[in-house]
Amino acid sequence: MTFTNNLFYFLSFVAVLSALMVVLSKNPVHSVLYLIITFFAIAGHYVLLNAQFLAAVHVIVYAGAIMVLFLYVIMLLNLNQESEAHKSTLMKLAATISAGLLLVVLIGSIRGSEQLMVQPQQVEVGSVKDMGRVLFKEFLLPFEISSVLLLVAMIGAVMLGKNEEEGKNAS
Amino acid sequence: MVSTSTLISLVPLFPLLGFLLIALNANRLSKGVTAVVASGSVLISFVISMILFFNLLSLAPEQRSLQVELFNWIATGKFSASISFLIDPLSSLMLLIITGVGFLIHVYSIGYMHDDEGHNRFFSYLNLFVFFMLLLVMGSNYLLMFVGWEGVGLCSYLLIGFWFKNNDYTAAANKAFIMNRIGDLGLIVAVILIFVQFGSIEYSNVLSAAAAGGGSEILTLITILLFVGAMGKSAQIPLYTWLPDAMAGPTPVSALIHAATMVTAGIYMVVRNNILYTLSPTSMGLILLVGIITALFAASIALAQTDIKKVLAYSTVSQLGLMFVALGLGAYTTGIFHMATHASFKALLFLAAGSVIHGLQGEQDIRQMGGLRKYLPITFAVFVIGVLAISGIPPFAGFFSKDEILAKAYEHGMVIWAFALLTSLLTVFYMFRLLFLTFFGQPRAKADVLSHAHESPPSMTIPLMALALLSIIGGFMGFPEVFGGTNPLAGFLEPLVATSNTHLAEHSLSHNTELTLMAVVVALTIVVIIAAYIRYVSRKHVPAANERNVSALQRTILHKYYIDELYEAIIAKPLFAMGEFLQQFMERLGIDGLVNASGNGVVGASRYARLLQSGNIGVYIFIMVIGIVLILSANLFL
Amino acid sequence: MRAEDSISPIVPPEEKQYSYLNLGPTHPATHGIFQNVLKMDGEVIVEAESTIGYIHRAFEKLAERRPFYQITPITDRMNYCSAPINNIGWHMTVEKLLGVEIPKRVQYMRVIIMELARITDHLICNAVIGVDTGALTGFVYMFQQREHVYEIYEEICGARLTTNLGRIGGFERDFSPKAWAKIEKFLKEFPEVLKEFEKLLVRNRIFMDRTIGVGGITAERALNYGFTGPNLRAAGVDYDVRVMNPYSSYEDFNFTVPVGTQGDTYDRFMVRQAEMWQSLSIIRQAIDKMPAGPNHADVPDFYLPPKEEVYNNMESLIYHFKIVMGETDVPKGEVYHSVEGGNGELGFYLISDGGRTPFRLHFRRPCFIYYQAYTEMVKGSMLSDAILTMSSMNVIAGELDA
Amino acid sequence: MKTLQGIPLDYYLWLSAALFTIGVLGVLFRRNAIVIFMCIELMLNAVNLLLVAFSNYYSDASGQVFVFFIMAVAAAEVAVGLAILMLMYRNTKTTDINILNRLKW
Amino acid sequence: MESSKTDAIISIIRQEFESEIVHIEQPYQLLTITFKPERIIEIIQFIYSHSELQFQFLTTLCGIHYPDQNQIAVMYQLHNLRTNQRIRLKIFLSADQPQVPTLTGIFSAANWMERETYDFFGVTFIGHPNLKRILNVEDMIFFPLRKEFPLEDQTREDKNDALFGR
Amino acid sequence: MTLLLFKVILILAVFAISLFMAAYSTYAERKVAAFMQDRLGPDRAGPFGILQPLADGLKLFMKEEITPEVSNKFLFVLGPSLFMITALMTGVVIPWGDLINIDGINYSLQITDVNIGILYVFGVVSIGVYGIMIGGWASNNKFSLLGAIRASAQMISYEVAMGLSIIALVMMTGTLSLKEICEYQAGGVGGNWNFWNVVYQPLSFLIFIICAFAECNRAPFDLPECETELVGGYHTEFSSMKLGLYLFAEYINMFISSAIMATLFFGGYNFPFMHDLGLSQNAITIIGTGVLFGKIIFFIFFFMWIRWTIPRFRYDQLMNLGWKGLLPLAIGNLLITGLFILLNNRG
Amino acid sequence: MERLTNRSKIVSDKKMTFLEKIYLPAILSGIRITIKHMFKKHATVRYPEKTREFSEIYRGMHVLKRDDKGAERCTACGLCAVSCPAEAITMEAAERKKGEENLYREEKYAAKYEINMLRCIFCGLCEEACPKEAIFLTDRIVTTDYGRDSFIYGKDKLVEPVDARIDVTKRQTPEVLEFKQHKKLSHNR
Repeated sequence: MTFTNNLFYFLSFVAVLSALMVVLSKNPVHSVLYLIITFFAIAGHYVLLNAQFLAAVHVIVYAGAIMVLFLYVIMLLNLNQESEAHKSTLMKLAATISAGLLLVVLIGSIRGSEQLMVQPQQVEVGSVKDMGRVLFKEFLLPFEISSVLLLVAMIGAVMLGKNEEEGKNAS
Repeated sequence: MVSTSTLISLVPLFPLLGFLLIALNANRLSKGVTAVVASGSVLISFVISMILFFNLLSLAPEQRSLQVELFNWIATGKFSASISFLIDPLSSLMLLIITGVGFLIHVYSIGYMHDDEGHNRFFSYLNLFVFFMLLLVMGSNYLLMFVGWEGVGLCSYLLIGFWFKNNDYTAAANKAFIMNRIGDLGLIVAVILIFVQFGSIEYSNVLSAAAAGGGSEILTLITILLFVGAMGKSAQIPLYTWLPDAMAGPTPVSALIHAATMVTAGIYMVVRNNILYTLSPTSMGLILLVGIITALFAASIALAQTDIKKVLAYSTVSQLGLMFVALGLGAYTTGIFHMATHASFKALLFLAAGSVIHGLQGEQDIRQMGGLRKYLPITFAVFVIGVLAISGIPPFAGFFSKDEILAKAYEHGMVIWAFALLTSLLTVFYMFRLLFLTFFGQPRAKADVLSHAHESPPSMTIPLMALALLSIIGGFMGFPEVFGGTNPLAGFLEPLVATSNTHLAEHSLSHNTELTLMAVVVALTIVVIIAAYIRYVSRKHVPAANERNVSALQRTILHKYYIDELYEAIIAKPLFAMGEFLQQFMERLGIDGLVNASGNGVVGASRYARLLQSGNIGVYIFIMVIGIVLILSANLFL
Repeated sequence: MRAEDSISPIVPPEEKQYSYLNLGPTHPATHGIFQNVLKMDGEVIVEAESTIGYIHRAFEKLAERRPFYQITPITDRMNYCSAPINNIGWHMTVEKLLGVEIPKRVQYMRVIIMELARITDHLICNAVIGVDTGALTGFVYMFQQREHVYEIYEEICGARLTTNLGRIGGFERDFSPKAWAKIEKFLKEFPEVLKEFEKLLVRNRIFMDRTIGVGGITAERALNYGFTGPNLRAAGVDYDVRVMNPYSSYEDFNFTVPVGTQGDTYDRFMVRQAEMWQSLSIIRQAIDKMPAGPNHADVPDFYLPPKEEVYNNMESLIYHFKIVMGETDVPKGEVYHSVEGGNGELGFYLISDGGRTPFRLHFRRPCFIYYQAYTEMVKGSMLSDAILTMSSMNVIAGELDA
Repeated sequence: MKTLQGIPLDYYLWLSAALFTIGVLGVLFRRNAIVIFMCIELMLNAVNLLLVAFSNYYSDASGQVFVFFIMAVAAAEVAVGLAILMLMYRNTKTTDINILNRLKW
Repeated sequence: MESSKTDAIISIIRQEFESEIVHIEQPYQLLTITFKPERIIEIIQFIYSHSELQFQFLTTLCGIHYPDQNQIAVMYQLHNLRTNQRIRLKIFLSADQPQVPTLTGIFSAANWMERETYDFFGVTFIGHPNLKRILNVEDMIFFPLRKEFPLEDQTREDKNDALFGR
Repeated sequence: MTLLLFKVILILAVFAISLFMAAYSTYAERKVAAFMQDRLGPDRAGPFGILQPLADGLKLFMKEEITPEVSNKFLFVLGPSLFMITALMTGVVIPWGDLINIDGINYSLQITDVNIGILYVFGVVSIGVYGIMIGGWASNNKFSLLGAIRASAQMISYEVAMGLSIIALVMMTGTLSLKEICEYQAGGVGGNWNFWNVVYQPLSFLIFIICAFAECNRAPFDLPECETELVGGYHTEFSSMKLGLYLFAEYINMFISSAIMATLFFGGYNFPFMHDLGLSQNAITIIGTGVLFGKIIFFIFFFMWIRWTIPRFRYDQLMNLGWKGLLPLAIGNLLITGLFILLNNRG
Repeated sequence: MERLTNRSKIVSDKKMTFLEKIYLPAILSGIRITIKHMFKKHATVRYPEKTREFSEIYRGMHVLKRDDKGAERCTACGLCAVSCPAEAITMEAAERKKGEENLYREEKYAAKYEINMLRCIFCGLCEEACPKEAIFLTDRIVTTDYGRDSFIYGKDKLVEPVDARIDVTKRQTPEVLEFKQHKKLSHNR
């Protein structure tokens, strides 16, 4: 009981802190690295929630692919803190206030909910088998559609990334 | 050894593979390779079909129904459809016809299409057609049948418009397509109704449920709608006009699709659902009526046609009508029997006609033929066999099947019998007219065409001979009981129609009556043949080239009773007029006005609203967040 | 804030961001010291510029201060992969100036040495192409054989890399029996290793993919750029000094001129490979045909008298002194002599004013001339290709900078 | 896994609300398009976390399947988005989001 | 080289550029023609494209300093690979300000050769795309291969650098 | 002995063995290279030079630590550390042996049997990219950056084909757990005739081993560090033990991939006739572990063997091979496997 | 471009067969070769323990010879310095004094004789130039060192010790050796 709770607090602390650092650190590379830490904390939460498969996929997809892409782009563009212009203080203040407002409203809406315990289930919903069963039975159509989406995104990315001059030369 | 279930799934696979192989490599494959792949794939299917057929024969009659489910195709809510194949006597017979005749026609096409630039495309379409046709007959549910149904329609469209550079041909293709859609509409509505009514679209479920449930109005509605589909596909009045026009396609297509296989889909479908029909006498009556009218009507049109393929096309329509007569009479096996024999001799006739056309460099008008006996001896021989078969001269194939229909009609009543007999005699007349005009008498073709007239290559003549053989012996599969023994085909199909037979009143004709009928029919036939001989050979009558020289009746017939014009006047014109009206008033004033008004309004409003757009994304996001906060708080506090 | 104020300058697309990469002067792939500044778009080279001269030693100037026999060690240091060719080329130039008739035996011995040198030259180049594609092992196999050739040099002249081999008029001494034995051994062993090396690379798809179509140059451009040697032959022009202007009795030997088709890296590799086989056959022929005779021509003004004479005989001693001091007369004149070096036509343009040193000596260094095409050849290719192109052109920094 | 049990569901609600708000803050706060992009990812993950928590609570795998789809969509989004960013950088030499103020017409 | 061939070449060149020829000789069987410097590029272009000459391969190019005449010669050596004939062309320029048009328009190979000649002798090749020093450092102020910059005497003994001297 | 104590010991052992194997892989690499090239290799430190790894390690520790002025100090240290950590983390899910019986209690020679073991491996491997990327970027050197970019692109690309090739295997065995896959191949000849997976999935194995080469940045896929092009690639600027970490981690990766290959395709700790010898369980386990290490060592040798034989690819050719060659092949393999499973289940 | 000679032959074939396209056969044959080499004789020479056999005429470190009686042969004629293309030899001549006959063979000798080994290119021209059999190159190696100064070899390093003569007879031609056997020339030993 306490172990789980402690773990939860620790992971949450890490997640929130590094999420904040994502926003606040000046160097985009640091932002990326903090975000990766956040993702790891979230993956830890997944494991806590008995969703090991999802945790692994989360790490592979987010940390292994998406964030690498981010890092890749930042490296290619060679961005560092000097390159970012800062917003005016007024804008920053406004941003903070409105985000705070959002938080307040969210908390307000959550506050009413009762205390529900998350229990590790007898039925292992997080196992590969269960996931697969649900995914390929109930969600087959969305699954197929999302595969199409990925394909389209891939083509789109390639088209966008393609050098225009090359295209001209080819034609 | 591969299991039977695998074999079943292999049957449609090979034509599909053939299609994919050819279609994807159309520009790369040589003509020879394409031809071998296309025909080979169908041949393999044929061989497998044979194996399946004999497998089926080896089973006890009650067990002769193999179903193999490949995978679940659609599963949403209660609705589920699987890709699964059903092999029973009916579909296995159909398989044999499709793949067997199909294979022969493939081989024939090798010679016929050899010099065409679309050679590879043609074969890919043919293979695709065979695939869809197999799907149609093998599907174990209505949806799969519908897929096949649509697929063959598509292939038919593609093949009719094969020479798409000719506008008329494209128009014919369009016509066929649209006509078929009308029928398909009926079919799909019927399928939906079936699902609503029975909660399933599997044949097994539906048919057994229907048999158990008995007749009802909804069943009548379903069957009529199904029959609408059949009318479209099998070219029955009033949806028949596309078929003669479909002769625009290459001749092998006419033979395969528009004589032997696709047009019989309607027959197949009705027989497949025979229980439903048996349970709704109204529909049976409708079928009978439509069938007999179509048969007579088309036969009369055929009398005056001068295009060799058109004659055959109307003949097909007429024969299909006859088959529906049989079905309307509840004689399902008879219908199938006639369908099978018809498939062989009509394919033969078409292909022979194609051979003639091939030999005369594309000439189709029989007024420009005559005396071709000497030039095309093999074609002549097989054509004669075909004509004898369709005319019902014993012991050729047509004799047995036609006679069976006539006998059934006689059981039912003299009127039907009389009409059927009339149709059959008309058939004899126009077929012999065709034969005499084409092959007898003096050559009327232009000298230069004639000088090049030649017998077709072996790849064309060998399939002809094979089909001729079938036309000769094909009738014996339905050898009537009158001559002793049992009817093997009827026995084979028995499990299929057993339930229906229990519902149908048992007629039986005494052997004597039957024999007498046969004698009468044969005698009349011979009389008609002699008449035709006198008219076209002795008197050397040739249809006039000029319309003014013919009688009004003849002219009417020649113009197919002005049916096309009638359709044009009563359907197309009003439709166009209504479209014009809607375009003028509703569209321009009503809808456009509304749309434009809203557009103008937005433009006017946005002239001011756009000032909000600073173009600064940060600001947008900011506003968005504020919006979210507002919405959430509204949710929270209100 | 008005929107118009914040409209940013849009960078014109032609000013894309390129990065610059310094390939050299000390990069593992620049075998020697020279620099290429590559303007890169990602991994693709947009433009290149070569800077050379890092080991320029002013040989042409030095030569104007050296007696003729002292120029031989200078030539050693041009194409140090095939130093004997340079040495002998220089000797033949002087002999041409002097109009000396060289005995057949000396000519044949020179052929043997020069072909051995060509083998080492090509061997290094091809082995290094292997290294630059990542296949190190073939390189080591080949280098063992280079070692054997160097041992042969050592038996003949006492040195291995910068040989200072031979003298004006012939050789300082006859080949020892040990040298002959080593040559025979090499002729026996080398073909096996060469075959093995070919098996490792020649039909390996990875290697073929890496080299085919890489750094190609057409025959026209190659000629315009003054290509000679294997690089020109790879482009399909069968220009070989040994065939076109035979020297040192090359006309006596039967060999073919291997050519390529597109002038790409693979062609260059294959041409060099084939030339090694041809060289082996030439050496074989030379040994078989080797005539008897003296190991030097009769040039008392340039070839040192035998030591025993010097120790004992005053006249010889005087000659000895005269030759060593470089005080012998040479004819005035202008002579150009070229030999087929490891990398192509190695020319010596010598103007003599009759003095003890050349008035002007110009080396036609094949590397220097064809390396300027490098920038053109790598344009649009990838970094890896640029490196392979460089190593397959066999740029020897010593010859490049002279 | 006996030790792991009993974290109240609303803890997760708080946590993901916090993460989400931080994401929003980042989007508002920063001008670097890439960082904004990352903050959007953060918001998506906040939602994912909540979905998994709910899924576990109701012992229904659907929630996890949604997370799966969100990941797929995120991957697609990142691929296209970063390609656009590259294009933007290529044309403007900056990733400052304010530079894109010509999108208004 | 057979004399008939050389004679043919000489006569073709004479026909076109009689007035430009200063001197013709054949040291060691290599046809050497000295021209006036003004139209040298034109001449090379001519013998490059003339159907019988076709000297389409630039073997080498170098400078020679003659301090006594205060002249710098530029030597072009061309080669017809098809007939295997070589020809050497020479021009003499004043050493004070040697200038000659560039050959890079005809031979890409001339690029570095001319740069080298510039580097060594200070010959300015007008129109050269990138005329700067190639082998020596760029801030060098003299042209090392001119004779007025002698190498140190080989036999001198005053220099006794512990590291590099002797 | 409690389970916890056993696990701790096991973890330490795996850690130590990984490091030991990596250290001796460097030695083996040099020896193998030398022998293949007719050389002798290191033979000065100790008999046959077997102390060479120690000497190397000592040298790396003693070397001057150079951090480039312009680089990002923290990231510069983080890069190699991360690479090393991820390399070591993979060993957790590999079954090093069967059950061992101590004092009547059975202990499994596997640190933890995660039921999604293969996914875990992939997850960890995908983190390894960061080590290279961060290190290469933080060096602030163009060659390093190029190397880092090549490495990350290459590793991500080949992970796809690798994953797909494994999925075929997973479909066949029906589990993601390495232990279960290993036990699936138990017995072998003489037992219940369950052959090694490589017999059933040769294509999958081929793709996997090629991808493993690419993931470990080994020749012919050693583009990120090819010295003739990029000087040293991503670790050009590293020196001292930071360089050591990179090199070490690479060898650990090699060791782990060999272990995974042995487990997935070559029966892991199983060996033929293992149950027919009549040995005690502990003996079988110990022999099995030995057999596993034999297989691993063979694969490590194979890695080296290939490296010293063939040339490397070019960047675009590598990508072509990955995306246009291996990926379709893997998908094809997947489909064929699926088809077989389908037919098998039906028949 | 047409062919210039009739001896040319195209040697590169860029078409790949299918087997070559699938990489594997070439790789297999490659690994066969490398594995074969694992069991071959190693070419390495374990240097400090074993040395490679030098040729008899190897051009290594110089030696200044003494004659049979132990007197230095060099007479400081300077030919070696003149012939040195690298200008590495420096010498100072001196007159032999009375009582030094056992030290120097001729009346003139080299008081200082230095070779800068960093400049020396071991071309062997000094050996050829020497009319007095005084300087020879040997198969000894000039050892490495840290400073540049130590590479200037003076007479202390160059002249052979009396008790440890360095044999150079292998470098000399048979004619020279035979000539030295002559009685009347015994002063030359």
